[in-house]
Amino acid sequence: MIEVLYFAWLRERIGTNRERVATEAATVADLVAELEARSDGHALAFADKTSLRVALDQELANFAAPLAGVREVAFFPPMTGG
Amino acid sequence: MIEVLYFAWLRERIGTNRERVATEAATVADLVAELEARSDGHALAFADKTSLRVALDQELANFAAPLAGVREVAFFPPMTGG
Amino acid sequence: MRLSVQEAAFDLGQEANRFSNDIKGAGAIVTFTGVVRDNGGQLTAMEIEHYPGMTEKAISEIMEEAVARWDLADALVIHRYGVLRAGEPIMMVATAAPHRGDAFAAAEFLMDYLKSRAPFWKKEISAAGADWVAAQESDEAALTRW
Amino acid sequence: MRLSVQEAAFDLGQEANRFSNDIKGAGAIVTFTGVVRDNGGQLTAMEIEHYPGMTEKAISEIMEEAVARWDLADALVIHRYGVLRAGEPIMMVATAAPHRGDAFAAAEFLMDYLKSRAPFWKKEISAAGADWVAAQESDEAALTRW
Repeated sequence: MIEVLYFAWLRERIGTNRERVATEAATVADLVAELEARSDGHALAFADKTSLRVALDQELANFAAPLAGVREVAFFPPMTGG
Repeated sequence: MIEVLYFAWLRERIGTNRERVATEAATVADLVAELEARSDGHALAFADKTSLRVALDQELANFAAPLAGVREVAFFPPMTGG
Repeated sequence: MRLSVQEAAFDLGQEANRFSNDIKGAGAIVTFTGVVRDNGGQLTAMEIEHYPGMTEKAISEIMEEAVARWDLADALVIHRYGVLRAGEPIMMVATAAPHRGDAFAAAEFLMDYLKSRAPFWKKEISAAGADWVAAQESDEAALTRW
Repeated sequence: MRLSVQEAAFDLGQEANRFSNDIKGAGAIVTFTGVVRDNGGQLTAMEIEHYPGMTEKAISEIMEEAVARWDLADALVIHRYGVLRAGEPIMMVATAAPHRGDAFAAAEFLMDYLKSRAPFWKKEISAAGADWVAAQESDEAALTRW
């Protein structure tokens, strides 16, 4: 089981800020393919992958990164702090 | 008559912060030559010309600058503000 | 070194004085403060979302890198989340160093990394509606200079 | 825009707040404060001499150039003269701008020019005696980047 978190407009499109997902996905990209199939909201949230960022256990990563051992995956748009 | 001002260690070496000077000097360099002859303190103050700065009527200038129309000449070491 | 991720408002002057009193004889103190712009009176409020846990981790790493790269006596980062009104401070960075070059460079470095690497997202709320602030390409590009 | 050449001490926090309250929605505020270093406990005091009249003129010109070169909402320069103790603020620059890049660049520009073009001279007084601070070649060199 992996804890999946959503922030900003991903959260709004998906309609929740977190969900527990049972998955055998090997990489972030594999997980995204599974999540996209969950609902229209998910599909919309993940539609434009160039505007997505991912963090694995609170460290920035990329879509090719392996998920082995990862407990928390977060998806969000480019950050706008400061 | 020109008002001549001294600051920082020039002032200390010369022993005064200002003096009125009757001069026909055409340029700053000519004036410096006259001032150097005034006292040992003046000679010491003007000994190292690379470490001297000059302002004419409160604007930075160089030693070749003409003195025509100038009322106030100030000599000082490189500035150390900030 | 101090980091605070907080919902509460803070006072620029108080924080600047507190920071400056803590460092003794550092010579140079730089502060940067980000303020909610009112966009010509259009903006009602700004809402800032963040990723608790990762936020503190990401900013701490950025601060450690700044301390490793420049000769700093101290550094401070305060960043708010929640609902902010126009004119309120959003965040603040302060650096203290023996020399001004280090203090300026470290403050700009911290700002550039906070903009694009700390997990905050801003939403602007106006009479016309609410919009997520889009990331600026120039903010991402700013990282290449370090 | 405000310039103050003064003997009296000033409070960094108060001045930062006053500056920040005057500008509405500028987005980015940078302050630089120079503090008398104690040089490891050796320094008793610092004495700053200046050239009344030229000081105000030179700094005003520098500020006008900053305002012409960058998109600024406001700028502030405070510089003290007279006898200062270790730990006291010597001077302060503040800039406010819509964007952080302008605020940082203008503040650094003002500092670089104040260092080498404003008629101030510092004397360090310690138990060992009194010495005029020598100008740094690096300060003169810093001007070439603008």
